[in-house]
Amino acid sequence: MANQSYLKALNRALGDEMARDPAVCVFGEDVRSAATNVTAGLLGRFGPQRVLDTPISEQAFTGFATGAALAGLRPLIEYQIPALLFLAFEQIADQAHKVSLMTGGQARVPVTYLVTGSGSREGWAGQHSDHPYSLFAHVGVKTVVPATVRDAYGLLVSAIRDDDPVVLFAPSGAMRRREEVDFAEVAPVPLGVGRVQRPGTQVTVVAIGHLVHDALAVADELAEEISVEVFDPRTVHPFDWSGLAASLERTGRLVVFDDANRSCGIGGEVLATAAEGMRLIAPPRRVTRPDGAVLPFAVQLDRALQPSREQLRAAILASVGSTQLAGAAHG
Amino acid sequence: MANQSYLKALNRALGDEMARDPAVCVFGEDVRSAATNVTAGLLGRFGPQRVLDTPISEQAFTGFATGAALAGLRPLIEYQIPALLFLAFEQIADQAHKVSLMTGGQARVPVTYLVTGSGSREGWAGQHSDHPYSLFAHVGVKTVVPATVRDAYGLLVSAIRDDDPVVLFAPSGAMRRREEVDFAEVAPVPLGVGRVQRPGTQVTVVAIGHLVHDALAVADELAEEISVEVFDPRTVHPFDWSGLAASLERTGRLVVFDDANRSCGIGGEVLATAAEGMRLIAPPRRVTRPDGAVLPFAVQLDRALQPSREQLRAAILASVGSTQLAGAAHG
Amino acid sequence: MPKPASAELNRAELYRTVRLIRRFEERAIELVRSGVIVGGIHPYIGQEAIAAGVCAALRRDDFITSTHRGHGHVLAKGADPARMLAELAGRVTGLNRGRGGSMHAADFAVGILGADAIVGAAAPIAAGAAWASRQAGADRVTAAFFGDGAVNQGVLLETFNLAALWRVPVVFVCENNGFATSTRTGDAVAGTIVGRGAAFGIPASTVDGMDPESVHAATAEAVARARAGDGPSLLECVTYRFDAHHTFEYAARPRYRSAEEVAAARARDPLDIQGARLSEAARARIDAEIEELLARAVLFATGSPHPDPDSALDYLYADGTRTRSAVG
Amino acid sequence: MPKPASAELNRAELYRTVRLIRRFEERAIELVRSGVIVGGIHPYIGQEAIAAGVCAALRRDDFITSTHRGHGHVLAKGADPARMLAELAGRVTGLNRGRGGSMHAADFAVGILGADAIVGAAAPIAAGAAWASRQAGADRVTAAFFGDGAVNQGVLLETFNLAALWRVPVVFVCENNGFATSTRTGDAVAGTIVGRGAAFGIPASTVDGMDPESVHAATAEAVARARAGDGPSLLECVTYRFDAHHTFEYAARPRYRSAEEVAAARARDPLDIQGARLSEAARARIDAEIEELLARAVLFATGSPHPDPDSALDYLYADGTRTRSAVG
Ligand SMILES: Cc1ncc(C[n+]2csc(CCOP(=O)(O)OP(=O)(O)O)c2C)c(N)n1
Ligand SMILES: Cc1ncc(C[n+]2csc(CCOP(=O)(O)OP(=O)(O)O)c2C)c(N)n1
Ligand SMILES: [Mg+2]
Ligand SMILES: [Mg+2]
Repeated sequence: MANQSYLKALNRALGDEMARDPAVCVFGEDVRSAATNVTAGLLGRFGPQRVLDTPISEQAFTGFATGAALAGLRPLIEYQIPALLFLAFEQIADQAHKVSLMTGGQARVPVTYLVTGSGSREGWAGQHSDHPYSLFAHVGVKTVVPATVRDAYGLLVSAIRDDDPVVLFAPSGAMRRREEVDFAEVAPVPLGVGRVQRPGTQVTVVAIGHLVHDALAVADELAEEISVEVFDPRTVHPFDWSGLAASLERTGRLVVFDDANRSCGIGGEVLATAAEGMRLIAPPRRVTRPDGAVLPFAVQLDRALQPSREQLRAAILASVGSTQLAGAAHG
Repeated sequence: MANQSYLKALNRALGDEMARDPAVCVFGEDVRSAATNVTAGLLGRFGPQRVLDTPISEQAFTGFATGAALAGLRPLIEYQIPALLFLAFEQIADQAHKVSLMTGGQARVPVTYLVTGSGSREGWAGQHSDHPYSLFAHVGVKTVVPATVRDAYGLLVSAIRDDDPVVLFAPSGAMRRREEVDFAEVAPVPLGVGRVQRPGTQVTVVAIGHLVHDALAVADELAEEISVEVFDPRTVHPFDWSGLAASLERTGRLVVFDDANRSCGIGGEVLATAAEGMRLIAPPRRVTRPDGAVLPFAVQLDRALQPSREQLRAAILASVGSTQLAGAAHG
Repeated sequence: MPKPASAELNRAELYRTVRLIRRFEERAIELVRSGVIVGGIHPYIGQEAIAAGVCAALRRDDFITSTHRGHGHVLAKGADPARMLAELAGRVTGLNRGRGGSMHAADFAVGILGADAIVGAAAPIAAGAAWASRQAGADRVTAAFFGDGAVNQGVLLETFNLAALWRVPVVFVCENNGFATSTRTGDAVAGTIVGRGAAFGIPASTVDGMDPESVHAATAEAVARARAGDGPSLLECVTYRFDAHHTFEYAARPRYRSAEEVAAARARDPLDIQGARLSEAARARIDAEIEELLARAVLFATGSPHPDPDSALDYLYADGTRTRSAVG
Repeated sequence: MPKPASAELNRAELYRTVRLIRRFEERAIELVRSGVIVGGIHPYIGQEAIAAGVCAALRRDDFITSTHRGHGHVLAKGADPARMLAELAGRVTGLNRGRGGSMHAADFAVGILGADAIVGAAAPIAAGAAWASRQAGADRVTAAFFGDGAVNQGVLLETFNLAALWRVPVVFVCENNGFATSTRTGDAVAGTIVGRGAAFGIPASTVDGMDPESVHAATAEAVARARAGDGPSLLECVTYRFDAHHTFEYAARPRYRSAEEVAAARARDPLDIQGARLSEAARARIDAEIEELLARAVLFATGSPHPDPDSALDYLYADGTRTRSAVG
């Protein structure tokens, strides 16, 4: 066991998979110098034929990876900013995602799209702060958002081994996390399987990515008054609906904590699906970014538009409708 | 009053706005020859300086329109295929949409993005059949999907006059509709205001775009047994939440009919928002495309993945929980 | 430039391919008119020399990517015309099991990675497949077909840069047929098409796209260069679209070009250019053979079953992942 | 080429701008270190001659678009250094009211349409604004700044084509500072940068980006051509980034270039090149004036209020549309 960072987990998972499978290669900007550190050491270990610095041509190198996959490789592409996925959106959503069905199953596109640092980076302003995982869930691209160091390792391994395109969002808010972990003992985390990070009986908080940790902190704060279960879906598409249903069977109350724009986000999808047919004894709630939010530069404004622990706390209390609510409101 | 088509409504609205406001200009592929007929006659009336055939460069001409708007014009861009929005996604979601907030209100981007023929076009296969309006609702771009000939006219006029970027989806499924209408008497339809297309008391069907007409047909079929209200939001972002709440006050039951992928679609958003705080006496339901759907080429498969009247009928019956349900199930 | 095993055989072969494509398109248009093919097609008529000449210079294991106007490429690369026609008719026996249709035919067994409906979008895919082939130690070459309209698409120009930087064994084949739908090439392209390749250091040349043998010769050179590890080439094949942009034009009667202009272009028909190089008898033999082959293809296609609606989500995910269907 | 009203004045003005930018960046870096500026900056140090030379050839009502490394452009075009610094510090008195920050400064009052954090993305916006200005009958010119990395972005190349086709009055200013982050220009660009402009028929030339007067002269020519209706130009200004790609590098100590290489490049410093053209006294007078101006700017910025969190959604929609906030 050693104390490892989330960033190291990604770096280690990528290195382990490259060592295990010669078909795995890496494309991206500054991956040789490892500007983001995700690819640190890979050039030396695997050489320039498997670690390629690309020109600033997101559309072309994203399509290039699709072609390389059709010819038998398993490329991973690193994007330095979530907004870069917008440049490559046609190549991912309209090309890579559609190949398997439209060729009648003749071809597969095992490409991993790794976004290093999604969501707000304080001081980087609106074009560096998007959290667009729900866009990929809507079009149907497999999408994972690891919250923990272990899952960052286990999910990246599974993403690389998956035979379909997979987007992995590594939230800036999780990147600096550290855990005691021995990567050699971490099993791949299957896509589509969530995890109860904290068992509880009164309310289920579904938290996405880095917010899992804030949810756990709030659950601890409230432990005296309320028993909160924290469910981490880990994959936003395909979603672990049975895992969610099982949790709601226990609690009957739902609050989603999602650092993305409100309308048509995964938070709304979780509420909708629960409302359609899962056990709910109180109206479900969500804490998200506002509709259509653009994060302003100034730290005070940037934070004001991200879901907060206070908002989660209030939503949990309101959901449980406990007397603490009045207390919280007045005190 | 004359019998007019949906396509003519778009053509007329655009022509009327160009005549009214010299700042309005049109960019797109084959807009001079009017390949889609939306721009028929405009070159002759307004000349080549206001009707520009573009090279096949979606990213550049989308950004070009943003710049023209910053300098005082009101461009409309026609896209021949919904997937072309994916190519321009960064320029719309990350540039045009973010200008106003990020400049601290110094600038506005009055550009209209018109998609002629969204959703399935039988026989055009997976890359021509997307219905991605929910993606724009998520990022926060104003998005309208007119269902009727009148609304096609009234909403396009409002979109062009709006000071923010607006995407207008003209569904292939609505394009051939005809109505008795005198455009000179049609008032602009404000964005964000829905319309009850058919009043009812037992269940509210929220239908998007061309599906409004299928919903009305199903409501008529069921009229003997069930009183169905059909609510057409007309704008998917910003959504007319008070209009929906008012309808649910009457009916207490909700079924959404949405020709888009299920996860993180506007259908889910409507269910989520209703479940959070509107009157519901039965679990809400939705009829959508499957998760992550890609429409296959063969007509039988293409239709199989689009929401059907039969599915809507079953959902309404299930929602009302009427005895007809058993009847429908067995007969 | 490597000479074909037998010039004679090659001559007949080239004619045969041109003839096959021409008649295939004519039969397909009949099936569009009769409603067997839904959604229409983008006829390749007039451009056959390019598909024929390019693919004659490729090996069976070489790759191609195709376009919305792709029937000719797919037939020339060796796909079964009957299964191709079945695909256009949306049958389970089609190349893509009826999932792709006219704009998306793929046949990995003969190196056809697929046709793309988004202009320019297949170019990086072709380059990536070409690069990966070389990484695997194969001397396979990939040909990427696209139209004159695609040279204005950013992704294509980005791909030129990547291919040149990494000396990717890809041949970029631009079919300049004079129009992007109704827009003339000259109204959309500043500078020249070959100049866009040259700007990235890619050897680029203009070829008579109406003569199968000129196209074959130019392609053979480019292919040899790619196999030798000398990187990409760009061929601008100058041609003319004899028929509609898409069969929907038959109803629309567009005004973007005159009947005289079309008639003048038709004076140089690849079918006659190559046909004139064969004896009457040889030509007649091939024509008859193709009529029979296509007659069988039509019977095969029209006699094949339509897909089962319950299979609509098959292949959505390569690993068989099943997500939620329409009604929850 | 139009001569400036007074060469002397122009000399001093150019030096003044270079000095202003240099010292502004140095003060900004101090504020990054002290935490007043959150998120860091992309220092423009070493490239000042370009912003100074280009903007000296522009009128107040001309437009520019800028980049992630944009402080120099914004200052040279005439934005108030105090309000610029306040923007970097995220204050309500900033150019963008604290909504934009280092990578997004805009000041429409002096023709700064904004800086963009997405490489190449502002080029079509600049071209569109330039085109619209001409439609309105103005002889306004727009300058679009971008780095060497941007010439590999499809949208930039698409924009070259549009600008050339429609003879748009835009000057494309490529600052080739040798690197895109850690990637050398030569490892990312096949062919040449000027060759990419030339391919679209755009007059393109390479300029000494370390000499403000060379940059000014070349820009003046390009601007005159644009005003005369003769369309776009491309200037490749060859320069070198003296400092980090971004201040985060100070912690990372990158290995993509040697200290020797940087030292060698620093031998040609635009500050000295232009300074040597003035008398000691004139130079000292300007230096002192700028120290005082920046001291006031720092006081203004640090003394200005932070925005009210309740105003976070202000300006999201230009027409004041209010949508739902975080907790429903
Ligand atoms: C990126 C993109 N933009 C627009 C379209 C719509 N469209 C289909 S074919 C076509 C013209 C293509 O012209 P060209 O590349 O010359 O090929 P051709 O049709 O002449 O064979 C257009 C604009 C598209 N399919 N893809
Ligand atoms: C389209 C895009 N891809 C990647 C990035 C991440 N990034 C920020 S700056 C930069 C390097 C830009 O190099 P260049 O254009 O030469 O400008 P310079 O930083 O040298 O001034 C990169 C890759 C980005 N901002 N935009
Ligand atoms: Mg063409
Ligand atoms: Mg650079």
